[in-house]
Amino acid sequence: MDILSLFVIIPILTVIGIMITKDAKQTRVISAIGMGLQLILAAYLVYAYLSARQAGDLAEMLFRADYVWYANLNIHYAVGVDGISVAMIALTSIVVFAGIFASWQVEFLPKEFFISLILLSGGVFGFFISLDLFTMFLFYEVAVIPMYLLIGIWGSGPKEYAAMKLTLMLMGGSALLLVGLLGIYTNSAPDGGPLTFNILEIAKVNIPIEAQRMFFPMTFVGFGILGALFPFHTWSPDGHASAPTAVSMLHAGVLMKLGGYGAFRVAIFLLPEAAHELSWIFIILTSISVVYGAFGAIVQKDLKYINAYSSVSHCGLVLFAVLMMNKTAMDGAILQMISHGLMTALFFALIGMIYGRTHTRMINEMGGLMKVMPFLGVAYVIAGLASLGLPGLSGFVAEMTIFFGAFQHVDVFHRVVTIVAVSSIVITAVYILRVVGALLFGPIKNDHFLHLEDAKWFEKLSTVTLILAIAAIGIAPFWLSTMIGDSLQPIIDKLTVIIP
Amino acid sequence: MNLDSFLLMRHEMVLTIITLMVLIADLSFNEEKKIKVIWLATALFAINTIIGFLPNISGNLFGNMYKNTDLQWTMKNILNLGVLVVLLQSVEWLKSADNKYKISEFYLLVFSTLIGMQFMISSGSFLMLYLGLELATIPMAALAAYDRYRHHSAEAGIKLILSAAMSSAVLLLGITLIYGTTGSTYFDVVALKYANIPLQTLAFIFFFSGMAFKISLVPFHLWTADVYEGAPVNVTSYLSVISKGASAFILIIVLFTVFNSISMIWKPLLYIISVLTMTIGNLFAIRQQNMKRFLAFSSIAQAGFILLGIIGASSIGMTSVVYFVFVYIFSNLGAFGVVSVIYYKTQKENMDDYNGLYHTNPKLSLIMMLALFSLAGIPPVAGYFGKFFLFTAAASSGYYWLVFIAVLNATISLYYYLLVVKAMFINKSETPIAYFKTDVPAKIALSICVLGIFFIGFFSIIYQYLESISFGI
Amino acid sequence: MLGNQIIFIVFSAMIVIFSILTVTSRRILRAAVFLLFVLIATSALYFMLNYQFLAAVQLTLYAGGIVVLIIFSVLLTSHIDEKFESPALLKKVYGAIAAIFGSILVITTLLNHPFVASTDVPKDVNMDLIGKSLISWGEQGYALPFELISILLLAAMIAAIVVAKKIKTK
Amino acid sequence: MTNFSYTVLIPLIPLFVFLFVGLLGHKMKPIVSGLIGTCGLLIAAILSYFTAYQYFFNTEKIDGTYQKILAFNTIWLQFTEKLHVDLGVLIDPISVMMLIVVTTVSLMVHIYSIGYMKGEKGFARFYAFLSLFSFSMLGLVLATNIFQMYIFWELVGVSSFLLIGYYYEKPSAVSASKKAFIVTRFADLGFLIGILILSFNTGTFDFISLTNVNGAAILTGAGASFLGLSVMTWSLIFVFMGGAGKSAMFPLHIWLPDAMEGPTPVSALIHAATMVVAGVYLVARLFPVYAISAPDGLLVVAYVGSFSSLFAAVIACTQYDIKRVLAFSTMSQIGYMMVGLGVSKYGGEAGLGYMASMFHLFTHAMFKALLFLGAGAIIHAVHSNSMKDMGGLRKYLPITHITFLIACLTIAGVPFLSAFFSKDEILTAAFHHNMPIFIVQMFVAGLTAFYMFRLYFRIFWNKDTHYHHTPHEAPITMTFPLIFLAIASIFSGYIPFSQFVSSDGVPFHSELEWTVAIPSILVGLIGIGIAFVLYKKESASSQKIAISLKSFYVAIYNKFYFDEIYIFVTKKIIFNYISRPVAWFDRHIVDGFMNSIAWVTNAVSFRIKGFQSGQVQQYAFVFVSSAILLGIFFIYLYSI
Amino acid sequence: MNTGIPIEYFLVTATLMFFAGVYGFVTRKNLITMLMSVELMLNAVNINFLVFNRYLFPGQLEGHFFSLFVIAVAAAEAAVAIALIINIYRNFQSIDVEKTDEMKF
Repeated sequence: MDILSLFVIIPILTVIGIMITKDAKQTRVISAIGMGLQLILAAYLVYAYLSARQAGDLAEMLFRADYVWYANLNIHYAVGVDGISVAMIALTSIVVFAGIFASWQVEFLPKEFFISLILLSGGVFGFFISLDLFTMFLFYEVAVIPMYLLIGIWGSGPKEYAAMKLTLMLMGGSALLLVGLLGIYTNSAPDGGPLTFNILEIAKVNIPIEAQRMFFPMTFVGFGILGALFPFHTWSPDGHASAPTAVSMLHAGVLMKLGGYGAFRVAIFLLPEAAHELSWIFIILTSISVVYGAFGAIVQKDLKYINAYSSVSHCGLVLFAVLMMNKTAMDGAILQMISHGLMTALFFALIGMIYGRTHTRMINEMGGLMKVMPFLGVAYVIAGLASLGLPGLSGFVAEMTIFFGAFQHVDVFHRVVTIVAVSSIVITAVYILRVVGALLFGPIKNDHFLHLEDAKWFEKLSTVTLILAIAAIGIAPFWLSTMIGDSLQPIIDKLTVIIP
Repeated sequence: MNLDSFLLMRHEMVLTIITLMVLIADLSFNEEKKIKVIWLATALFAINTIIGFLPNISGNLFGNMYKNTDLQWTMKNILNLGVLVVLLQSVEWLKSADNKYKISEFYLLVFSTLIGMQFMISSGSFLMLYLGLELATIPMAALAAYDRYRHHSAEAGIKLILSAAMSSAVLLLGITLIYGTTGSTYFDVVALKYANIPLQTLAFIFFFSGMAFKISLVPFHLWTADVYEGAPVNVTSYLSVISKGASAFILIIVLFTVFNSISMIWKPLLYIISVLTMTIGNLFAIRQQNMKRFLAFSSIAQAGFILLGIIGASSIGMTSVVYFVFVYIFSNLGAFGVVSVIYYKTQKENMDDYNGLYHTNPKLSLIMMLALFSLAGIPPVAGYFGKFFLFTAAASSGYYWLVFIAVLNATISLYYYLLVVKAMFINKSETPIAYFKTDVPAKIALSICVLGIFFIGFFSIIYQYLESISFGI
Repeated sequence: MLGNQIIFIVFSAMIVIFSILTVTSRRILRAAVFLLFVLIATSALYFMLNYQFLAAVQLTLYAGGIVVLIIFSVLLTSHIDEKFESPALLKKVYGAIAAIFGSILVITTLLNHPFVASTDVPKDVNMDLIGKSLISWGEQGYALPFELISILLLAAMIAAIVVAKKIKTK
Repeated sequence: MTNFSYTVLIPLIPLFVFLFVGLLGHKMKPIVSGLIGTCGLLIAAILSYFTAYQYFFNTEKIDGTYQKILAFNTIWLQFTEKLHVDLGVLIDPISVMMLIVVTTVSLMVHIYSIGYMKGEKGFARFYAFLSLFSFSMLGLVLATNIFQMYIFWELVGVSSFLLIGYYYEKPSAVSASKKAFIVTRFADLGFLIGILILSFNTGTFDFISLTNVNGAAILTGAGASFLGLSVMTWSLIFVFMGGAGKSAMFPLHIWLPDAMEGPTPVSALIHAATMVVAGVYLVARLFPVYAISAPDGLLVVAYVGSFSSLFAAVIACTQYDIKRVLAFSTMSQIGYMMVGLGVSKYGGEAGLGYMASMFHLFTHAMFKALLFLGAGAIIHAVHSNSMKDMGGLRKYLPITHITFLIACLTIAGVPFLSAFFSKDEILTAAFHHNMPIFIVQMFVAGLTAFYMFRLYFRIFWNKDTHYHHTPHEAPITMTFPLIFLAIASIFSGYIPFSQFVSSDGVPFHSELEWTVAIPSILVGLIGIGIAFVLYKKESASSQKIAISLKSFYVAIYNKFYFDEIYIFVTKKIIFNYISRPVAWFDRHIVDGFMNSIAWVTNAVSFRIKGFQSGQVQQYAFVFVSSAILLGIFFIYLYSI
Repeated sequence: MNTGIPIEYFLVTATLMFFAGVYGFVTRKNLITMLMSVELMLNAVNINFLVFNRYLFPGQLEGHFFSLFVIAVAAAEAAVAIALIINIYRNFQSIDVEKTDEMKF
């Protein structure tokens, strides 16, 4: 048994464990244990990865395991990780761990809730470890579907509508994606020989440019929809607004990263020429995303909508950076994914906790919460500051890396869109401060808020986990950045051959 | 005739024998004992299924009129498995007071239609194909009208027999023209003499229309929904799964072996039909309230996906079609199984009636959800693999846009499958279906389906085996 | 040869005319009778083609069996002198369109096809040959279809009984 | 060479204090957290003084030049091969000078706050934030590279935000903090863009290589021109935009008056003495680049500084809120510093302006902190910010009165107090290099004297207001800093600044130029005189003047309506004309499109239901006609 | 051919008969007449088989036997169909095809 498969097996075992539990308490404990193990495993993976690199292991992917699955289609169950996947896995395990604690108090069908949640996380883990497009896509869909139930059953507001919309739009995206992947597959052996789904194998061949031109947009948009690419992002506000806390966390925190990761690992890596040719279209779209999401967030009144639009903006930045196709920007893209994952998860966790107390998410109905719940207030401010890119927290590192990377292009077009993207930092500040001001500061508007309690232990645990991670990246980004940067090298090598 | 020949066509022979045994049993049992026919027939059929799985001998009999290869052997076994599940699901229904006097008839009719299908699959000439087809159709009408005092059932019966009669007339017209232009009804001979000349194309199109009727491809599908809705649930599941699967099997064999020389005609034809089928099926399914009708339209849409595998005309395509049907049998029978269990317990078959089902009958809801997800092609259940391979087959022949349309349609289909899931899991109901115990045979049947849905995808051996016996043009 | 042609023209005209009458007559029993005429004329064509056995089968089974069955069922379900109302115009138009375009398509395609009449020595279709063919299982043997049709007939019988039989109510 | 690596502790100590007090503060007695904070700063201050001593007196100059010493450096983040962000400590004359300023003022504020903030809720929080600010400011000052500076720049901004919004239950404080942050953030956008361009062109963030006169950055950095200015100039103008935002230069000044919503010690520390001069410091840091590669950029600095100083001085004459008067005065004085830089040239005597600017920065820190702390003491006693509620306070607050007077005299440029020297040197530099600016600055000097003494007389003389409870002198923790800073204000002018700070690091000798000094003294005295006449006693004449100026006065009083313009831009344009339409567009067009796909599907599904009519004959018709159509199509129409 | 009649004549007759059946199937309201239309169609097909067999491929009897089986199937089909029609009659008291449309859309 290879170490990577454990990331899929542990969730499955946890689900089985939950199935045999008797009451909500046991369910929670089992989930926490399972995901705690997962977190430890992820930490170990990071350690193992770094020490393997230290020891001079230069392979593109480490801890590889490869089992033939469907021999005649050359489908394998192939796993392996590089620094990027390791980082994403670490992110996921942190967010899931925090998510479990953030949903500690789910009362309605707790068993089913945790099962779905953990299944979802299993899908995400599987996605990140996959080296085979087939299994990658499989895990991708596994991750999307439990979302429907999670939002539909445990959500709030127009949950059925939101759940359906989210599911269908993401599935629509995966329609494009599937065609793209099949296109890559069928063109993976232009010189004859067996077709393959294996990313590393495909990366070695040059897919004919005509095919690339056709399948790059499909693949990119397919992943882009999950990454909230304008104008396919509208599932995100509704979906996030209706989803229960942990689901919003996981979805915005991790699932949307599947989009960015996929766009990078599949669309750019495997179809570099077309990516280079067509990137301008998507650069325009993503830079619109960045600014548009931020502007959209300014006028929202619902906390979750604000955050959803902010995610559109931040995830837009991820795709934007990926499309810049140089090492720095891509490095930034990955950092931004992790950073956004953590901070948006923190945001949603906090929003959930606040909502659980105030029973409203409308900022104009709240105010002065800092006084009643200082812990949550401070955490919210930290999340906000991370979101607007305060140095010392993760957002800053990521955004700066992206901006400096994007600015390395000498032509006017790239420069202008970079500056457009950069300007989002001001707009972000506007909406973040607006929320923080309206929500936490000022006088308390509603008397019954005076009796609200501050965070409970599990909420604190959830919050602190995320804050620590955010701060850790913000303060010491170099190891992460180096880890990612080294792993980007194969892509960069490939790109430098193509792009003069 | 020798032992080898017997083994060669044992599916049909054994089935004929047990049909006769059931008939004899029916005649010799007195009225009180007749209920035992259920167990006898089910047991016999189970044995038949097992016998079917014994190692195969390939070969031709009756001057190439009957062909048996590993592929056909597999197809028949798949059908047997499906029928076994259907039989298990039907037990409760047959025990009901209405059916007291016609228990064995049900088995006789099911078995004889199955014989027809198996001969059809094994046919080596259009004559056998036609006879098999009719044998699979005519008694089916009686099955559809089995609850003859229900208006819907009676209507289903007449709609099926009349539509089928007309479609087989058109099919026959096609066959005559084939015969007229080639001088033979034997597949091997026809295949040699077929070309893209107008009359032969016309002949092919008439023939195809008749086959499309059986698989319910748009625009030859219109009977499907009415008949599926009217027929008793178990008959519907039999129709929608076994009958459709068998027709799809023979269609792909005929297209690949007999009409391979005019693939430039039937590929675009299938392209059009496939797009139409998926789209129309889905559009109609969206607004259905009756579960049977709903599944009928969904199964029409599924038929459109099957064409994706055929259209590639490769051995991957054939593999994926057989594989898909195999998976589809479990998925659809799972769904129909739940519908039938609920129907016979509560007489409810509307989607609204399913509101809040999860809270009273969680297991049934879960099975239903799994089955629907499998139909929708959601991983990790088997339906995903089925669809994926179909798409791969079409894509490897370059039909990317078709795949795209298909995947979009899969998304639409997901929408309406999710409506059912929503009803069961999310919607609240004042009067949900109360908790009840499912009877044992149905439980076994559902368990088989769940196992199938869960594990077929994971064990690539099945696909590998199918690949080894498949062929392309 | 001329005689042949005249006979052919008479019978084929009968076929076509009575076919049309069968599907347009507004009295059901008349329609059944017209159908009978069509079937008889058809069997006459079979005679012309030298397929006596089949002509006989056509007369006995089709004309004698099926038509009688139909007439019986007509008697069971309708009044003999019942006159239908004429079908809706729209339906007629649809039917006509389907029929006309269909026949045009098929006929033009048929006429454009260069049928090459065979110069083979025609096989003598005698009862002996037919009987042997039906039980032989080699090339051009029909034992298997013969068995299959027997199952079919059995199944059809059961099917008909299941649907039609009255249940004894105690 | 002396080892300076211990200097890394100077910023780190406040950081630890921040973490310690921030995390555990609510568990301690308030006073404990205050003491911890103060002690932390005390250590930092001692280290700073030690560093200054070491640097200026115990380190060898090479070629008579003060060296830039990289006391500590570590790579923090690698962007590209060339571009990497380092964190470290750069020791050079101006950073050492700033160390002194920051730690001194900060220490005084820490001590002062023990008295001032006594009894406030969130005392520990206050100290935590103060420490955070000190950390950030020190980090900024010691930055080895422009990106590190940007990092701490942002941190300073956020500390300022937190401290302005200290009274978070007060809506005005919240909106002031928000405004401060957003406006400076906007300016920082310029800074960031400037860094982007600068770093791309020069391939480095590092100050040492950037400002190396013979280095690649300066020699080859000019780059292509864009809209008539070289890329280097553009980048430096953008960088200056950041500086202008932080230093409240026109038109990015609007946050500063509102920032007075924060506790007064904070205003003293951040919005008078230290943070707001960061812009000046930034320009000074990059001075060689400005002076050599982008003289046009430097000109922009000069004009912006000059205009701001005039603009602010005019407004200051009309304000009643004492802290706002001081805020505008700060803005005006920073304008002076900018002018000093702007009119300077690189190297030797020509670099007088540079030296003067730094000198003024130093003295200004002392007397402005003193002014604010004094104002704090007054507010503490009167519980009001408005000078309308004050008058005759000299009797009640003797120590405050004296120290405040000293500060006023200093800022007015009365001879032999510190600002006299520093201001005169700026004026001299302007006199030599840019006559129009010199004239403006001269006028501003007069205005400064006027409004400061307006303030002074209104507070301590004028009518004897009736107070609800008798104002009393502040406790020793508050008066001690006043006295200390008063002494500093008097004597800091005697530091031979040109010996320590110069544009090229080479000490030079500067003397008072009486041709400039005498007019400036006179102008100052005139200003004081007018203020004396108008405000020494309660009189109506000031009102009359105000009325006679009428709309002009109103415009000034309303700060030339700049707040309104900003509100118009933010609320109306951004909120109503961009964001709302964007949100609407998103909900109705983009999302509407997605929903309409679903809607159309459903509608089509409903429309075509007649296709499935339940009539077998229709089915048959469809069947046959489809077969026929397919036949026609494939036989006659479709060709391969 | 020995009959002296071109093969096309037969084929045209058969085709007309077939489509007359189609017309009947689509227009007749009575289920039994619809069944009769089907019989017409099957009969037309039979003619085709025999004509092809006799004119083009007289050397074997495939068409002949095919039509023989078609007749048998037609009989079986008719039997079942009539049973069903009678069943409909029992249920609906009518054998009007337009009335058997309880299930639609």
